[in-house]
Amino acid sequence: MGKYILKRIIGLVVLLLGITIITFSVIHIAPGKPTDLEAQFNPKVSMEARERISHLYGLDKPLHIQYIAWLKRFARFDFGISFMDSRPVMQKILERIPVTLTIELFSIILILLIGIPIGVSSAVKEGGFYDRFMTVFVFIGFAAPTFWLSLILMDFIGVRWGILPISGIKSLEFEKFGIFEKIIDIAKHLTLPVLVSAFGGLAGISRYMRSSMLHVLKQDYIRTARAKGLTEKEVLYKHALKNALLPVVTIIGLSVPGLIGGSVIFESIFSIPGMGRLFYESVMARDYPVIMGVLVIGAVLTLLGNLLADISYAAVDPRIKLE
Amino acid sequence: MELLKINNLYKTFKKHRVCAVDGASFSIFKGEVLGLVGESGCGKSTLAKLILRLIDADKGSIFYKGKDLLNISRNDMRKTRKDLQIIFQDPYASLDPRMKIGKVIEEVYDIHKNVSERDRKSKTIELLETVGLGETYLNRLPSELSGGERQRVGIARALATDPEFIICDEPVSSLDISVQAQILNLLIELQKRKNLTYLFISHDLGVIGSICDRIMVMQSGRFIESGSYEDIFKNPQCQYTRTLLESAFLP
Amino acid sequence: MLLQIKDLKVNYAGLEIVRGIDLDVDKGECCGLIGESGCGKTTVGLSITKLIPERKGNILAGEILFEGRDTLKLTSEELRGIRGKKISYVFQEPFSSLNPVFTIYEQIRESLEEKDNPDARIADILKNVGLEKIIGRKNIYPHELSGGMQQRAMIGMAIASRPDLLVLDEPTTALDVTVQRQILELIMELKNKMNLAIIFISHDLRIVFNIADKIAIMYAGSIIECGPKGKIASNPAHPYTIGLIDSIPSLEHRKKLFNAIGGKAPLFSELPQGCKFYPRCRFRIDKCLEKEPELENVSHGHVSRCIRIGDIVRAENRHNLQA
Amino acid sequence: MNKLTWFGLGIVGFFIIVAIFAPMIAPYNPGQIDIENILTPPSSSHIFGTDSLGRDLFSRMVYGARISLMVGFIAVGIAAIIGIALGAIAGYYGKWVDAIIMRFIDIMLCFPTFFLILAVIALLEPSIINIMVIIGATSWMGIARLMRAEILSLKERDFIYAERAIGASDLRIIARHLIPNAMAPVLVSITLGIAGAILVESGLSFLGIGVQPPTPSWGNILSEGKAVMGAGWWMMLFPGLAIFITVLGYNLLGEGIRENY
Repeated sequence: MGKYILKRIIGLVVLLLGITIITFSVIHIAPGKPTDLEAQFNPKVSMEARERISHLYGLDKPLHIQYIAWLKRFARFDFGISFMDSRPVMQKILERIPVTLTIELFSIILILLIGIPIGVSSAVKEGGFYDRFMTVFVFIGFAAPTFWLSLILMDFIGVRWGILPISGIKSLEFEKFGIFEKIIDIAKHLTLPVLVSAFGGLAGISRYMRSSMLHVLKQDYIRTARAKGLTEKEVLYKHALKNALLPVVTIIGLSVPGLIGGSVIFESIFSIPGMGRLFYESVMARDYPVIMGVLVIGAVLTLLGNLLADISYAAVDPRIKLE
Repeated sequence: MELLKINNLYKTFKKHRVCAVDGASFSIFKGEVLGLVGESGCGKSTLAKLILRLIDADKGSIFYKGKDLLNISRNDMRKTRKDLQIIFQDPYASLDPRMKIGKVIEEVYDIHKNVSERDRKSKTIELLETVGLGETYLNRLPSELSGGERQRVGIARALATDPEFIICDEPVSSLDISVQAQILNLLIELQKRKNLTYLFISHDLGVIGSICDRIMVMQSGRFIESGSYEDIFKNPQCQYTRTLLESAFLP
Repeated sequence: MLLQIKDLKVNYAGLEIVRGIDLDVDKGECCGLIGESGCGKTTVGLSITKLIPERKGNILAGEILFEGRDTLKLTSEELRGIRGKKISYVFQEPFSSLNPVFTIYEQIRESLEEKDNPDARIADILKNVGLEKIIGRKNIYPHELSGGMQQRAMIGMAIASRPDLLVLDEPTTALDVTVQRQILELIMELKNKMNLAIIFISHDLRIVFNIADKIAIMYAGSIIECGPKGKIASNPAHPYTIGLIDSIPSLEHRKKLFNAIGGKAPLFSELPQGCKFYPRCRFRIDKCLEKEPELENVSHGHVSRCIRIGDIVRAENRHNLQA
Repeated sequence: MNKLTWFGLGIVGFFIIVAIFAPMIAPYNPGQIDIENILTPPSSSHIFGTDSLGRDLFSRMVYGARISLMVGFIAVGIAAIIGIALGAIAGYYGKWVDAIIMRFIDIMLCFPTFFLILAVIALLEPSIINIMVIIGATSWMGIARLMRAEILSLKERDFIYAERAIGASDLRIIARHLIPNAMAPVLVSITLGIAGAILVESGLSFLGIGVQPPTPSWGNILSEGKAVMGAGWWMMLFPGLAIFITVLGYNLLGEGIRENY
């Protein structure tokens, strides 16, 4: 087991280095130095800001030296200072991560709780009315753009019927609430974002679960289970389900980048102070340190998601030995 | 006359950490059917691919017409491939599923330019007839053919370069017994008519016994016994060969 | 009579591929069911306890009397009382017939009729099938066993509840020659010890000639010859059987051409009129085309579906097969 | 091909025709401002109504189709070329080449794609060409992995050994036998990729960093719709619906191809 973990960690370090290299090269993607681009494009950023960028990136030195200097700072989680409010970038990001992760966590839970049963029952009742109805629902889930969905929910549920709040995560009189009301208040604010964030994933998981279940139901060991005289329930929900659930674990790991990426959209629409919104604001203001910081942290979160998925897959599937 | 001389051929697959071919040395003589028998995973198919350099050997040498096939350039090797051909076991995997049968044969002529553009079609039809198929198969896809028919296409493709030596790597193992008899008949007739030399690989001692002149018994990468039909079938030396003979249901 | 199949007709993927099968199997009798790929033999085997997947095929007509009761008319509850308890199966691919994510111990325990004190009973079964080495090891998974051992585990599962009938569908085809012999010896040993009736489905005449008491040969969805092994071996009474026997590579017949059957097996969608073997038959006459022949008596207990039984018995240079 | 697939093909075809013949279909010039009827609901003269500058929404939507489909096709074209090439090389040659390419793919897959695209756009001006190149350059990994997996499994099949045995060159084997046989699943992911690219483009334009006004794109029209939420339902309904139906079309078509291969 230890050897496997060690191998994985080495792999992670390589990936992390790769992430930093790509992030660094993204900074230098523009033909000139980021600073020249500034002046010609965005008058808002003053001469003084341009000095700060050159200082931050030591733009005069050769690229690889800049990279190593930047890497050292990155290792100490020092991403420099934000242009907008000159607060340390890391601090700004850390404030925002909990909100995004909570939304993501709840949407993953929602995706699993609803997506898996839909997929399984669609497969079991293959070709029936339920299956066809669910297939149409799934396709709508895939195709509906999250931003359009958010607007519609916002317009109807927020503006017209006023059932749920549609911006921020706390109402104005939040401080006056007791603990219990505070939780209810936050929950009400997060309902729409979680729903929207989960909608696409729900379609994906149920579609995947259905094909995984259909594939398993064609296997020989299902015929053996029936030949043994097991009840249909035992055949489906013991023998088949366990095998069909295996690949779903990896799918959760792989959907983490999509969820984080999606946060940009619904956090901006519902003005939720999360990582996505921070990223959007820093992109609009060309706040490079924050852009790079969030990019790296987003990648690191995905990395952890994948590692979690791999290890849980190995734990669940006996065929994979952690050698 | 000695057609092929193979000496201490080695091949290990890093993935399985097992020695697939562990020092194979033998000769193949012109016009004979040399049998190679052994259970699955003993390295028979690997040896077949090594001899034709379809996969690279770790070390060893294969002499054919005075040249060591392992040390000549890829281009020279491609020219000598005309004389050395192979037929595979699984009729479903040995044909490109998207290619019409006629095209399978014509591609060989296209590669070796041994038949002019004009009469490629007629030559293909003639070849398909020699293996018991016909013109109606030209535009068919492999999925429309039975196992036996697909194996005949595999044989036709091997004959397209007019080779001298053909490796038959378990050519009938995945066919029904009645189809197996048809394909064995075809192979026996072709050998006589075109004076071919076969290296015939199989796990079925009945098939080996009924078609081979000399037989080599292989176990986990090594030859443990070889000799004429009488030596192997009438007085086998090794215990493994005896167990193989007992396990086979020889009538 | 333990099992009587009467005029069984089964539709599979839209085509009638079992076209009226009659087969009797007595207690303790080993009946070989021979046929080349696609002749419908597996479907016959699966029909006995209605294991054919509903969407793929359905049983059109016929009766399957097991101990006097027609299994086709049983409720799913009663059917489960027979599956794995009175009639058990062993399939061709041991690896894919075992559930990869459940231990061997658990899969055998599932097949036990009496659920009390399973450990002793399972140890006993494992001893019976030559798996003493893994007795007591409860966490062994299928992928940790060799092909031969996996098939022994399958056989263990099949005999766990002391069945009366074992349906074996090409149980040794996927195994190496030496392992094949051991498994066949094990099957024979268990047959005698537990007085099992066996239906041995295979495409390989050589194996069945060795172990079966009675042999039925199928072609294009119906039985074309059936009788005691000795009579079929020494006095085959149907051109197809003769062709099969002549196709078996034998040592006295070295380096000579086989007396092989020409042509290829007919597609169920294009079955010819009259005798289905007509297009490939060496002894055919015009009368064969009129209607499909009935099973005629050749001698006591030996029948053949051919109108020229008398004349074809003395086919030239057909070598005899010792029983 | 079942009904759903035909339905998908129908949608895809319809929007391609709309995009090609946009000038003929659009009744007005998409940029023509008309102060008298700002934010008028759908009427006989303006079937989709007008926007906050009085421009005819239907004409802008028709020209928007051209932008969205162009971005979708070219972005996925770029992704397909990179993906197929890298995937085929990694799959066919293996060993260290495969290791490097696969590590590179793993790294690229770590980045939330939308973040990566936003970061790059922040540095370059958001012209349509840049958007297409960026979306293409950050969505090839799926196709590469699929192509690699297909090549790896095909490479071991006997018919590839047979090709070598008859003397076919590496190039002929890759071009004539490996890639064509591997194309089916890749085609599915390309079709779904177009849907994805359209969603990303409209998302960017909606956030104001995609296709810049006055050039019409469904995303930026929807963004204008958000600004007048409550006052102009048609400004929100039509662009969103167009994106939804187009993406649905490509998804259905992609599933259809997957089913019958």
